[in-house]
Amino acid sequence: MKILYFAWLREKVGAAEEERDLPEALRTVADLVDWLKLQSPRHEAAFENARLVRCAVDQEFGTPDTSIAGAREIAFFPPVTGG
Amino acid sequence: MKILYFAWLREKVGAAEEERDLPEALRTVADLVDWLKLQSPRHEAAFENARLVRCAVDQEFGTPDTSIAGAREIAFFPPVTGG
Amino acid sequence: MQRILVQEEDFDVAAENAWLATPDVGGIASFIGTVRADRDGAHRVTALRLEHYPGMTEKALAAIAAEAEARWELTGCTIIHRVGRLLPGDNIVFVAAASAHRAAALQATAFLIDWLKTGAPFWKAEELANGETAWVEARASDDAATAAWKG
Amino acid sequence: MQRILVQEEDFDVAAENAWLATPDVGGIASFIGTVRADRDGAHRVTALRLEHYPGMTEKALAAIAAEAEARWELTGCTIIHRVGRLLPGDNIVFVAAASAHRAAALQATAFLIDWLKTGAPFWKAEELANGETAWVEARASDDAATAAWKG
Repeated sequence: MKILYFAWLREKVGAAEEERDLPEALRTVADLVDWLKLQSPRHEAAFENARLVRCAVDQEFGTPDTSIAGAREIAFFPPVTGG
Repeated sequence: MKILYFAWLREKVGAAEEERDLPEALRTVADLVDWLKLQSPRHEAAFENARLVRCAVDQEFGTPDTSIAGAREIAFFPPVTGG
Repeated sequence: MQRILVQEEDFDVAAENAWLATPDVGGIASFIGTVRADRDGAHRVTALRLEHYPGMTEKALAAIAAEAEARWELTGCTIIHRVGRLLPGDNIVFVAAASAHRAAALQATAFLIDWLKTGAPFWKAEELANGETAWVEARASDDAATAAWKG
Repeated sequence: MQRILVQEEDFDVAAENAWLATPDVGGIASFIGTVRADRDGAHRVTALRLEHYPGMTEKALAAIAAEAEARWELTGCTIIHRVGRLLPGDNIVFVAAASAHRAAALQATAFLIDWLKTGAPFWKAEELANGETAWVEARASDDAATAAWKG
């Protein structure tokens, strides 16, 4: 699974993109976040305040409840500030 | 008193501007309209449908009740259609 | 800061935006009205003639701009209205408002064009394909749009 | 008809208006967002860095434009968003909507910029005079503006 990070999430994780083999037990974005936090102290720090993190599953905005089954890429980022 | 006409009022009256000595009895725009209608058949035709006529007294929009005392110029025109 | 022009020439939108782009500006909203070419046959519009009341027009536009500046925190606003003979596709009017914040700029722009439609002495006549010339009638919807701002 | 661009270069407002000016157009409304230069001292913004999510951004902007086209009768709409490093006074974003009638163009333009603020994956970081770089925080007022359209 391709995982992307933007803005300060990218800075905290220390990578714009990573490829991860996910355990089959992970069903939702929230499951994935809990699992990612275990992968490194940087990941843990990036997701420390989950309230500030937004996500997209296959380039559509998602929520913690969004299913990740069959997804090709999942992105994490802060609330958007364009315009 | 300078009297101005715009758009189809100008066409119906046949003049863009005229100088008139007004009787002192005329107090309001409505009085002036009644008096102008007596001045020529063209004036009468122009003001035939008073509902369609708007006015300005000294370059400020007015109503039939607006006083013309001391005014320098009075204009008559159809509802505006700019923009 | 306001810029009011009544002119025969076209306007240069890029130059107008540049005039409004002071350092404290976060957004510039604008509206351009153009001569529509959407009718066919005898009533196709071949040209639009715009007449106005010189002297009063400028005062009325300045009053509309001042009202917008009183209602919203603007860094500047512009009204440019063309007069004379215009062809289908030509620009007629440009209104714009600049502000630190977008909502003020957007609302003021809508206000400027709505009030201009009913509060400035301009009259349009359409030259038609059948050779006739017809004065454009005022629309009740324009009065309603102005009345909505008076709330 | 929609035109969606994400680019580093500035945009040409006159050319964009010309693209929207089809024969059935009566009005073109637009909004330009710019980099404000309204703070002094240590927190003065010396540059803005705009990051986005390539691939998703274009899809999100096209969806916003399609929503505007579904809500109003538009002849066309445009969204252009710049990315990369921008300086105070630079243009950031251009949204525009054209219609036979002004109310549709004006309302659609306000809608486009409000939805873009909360519905497209862009992130701003400010480079400050004191040498620090700070990510811009999302504003509750932007969420409220979007929510108002969902009514």
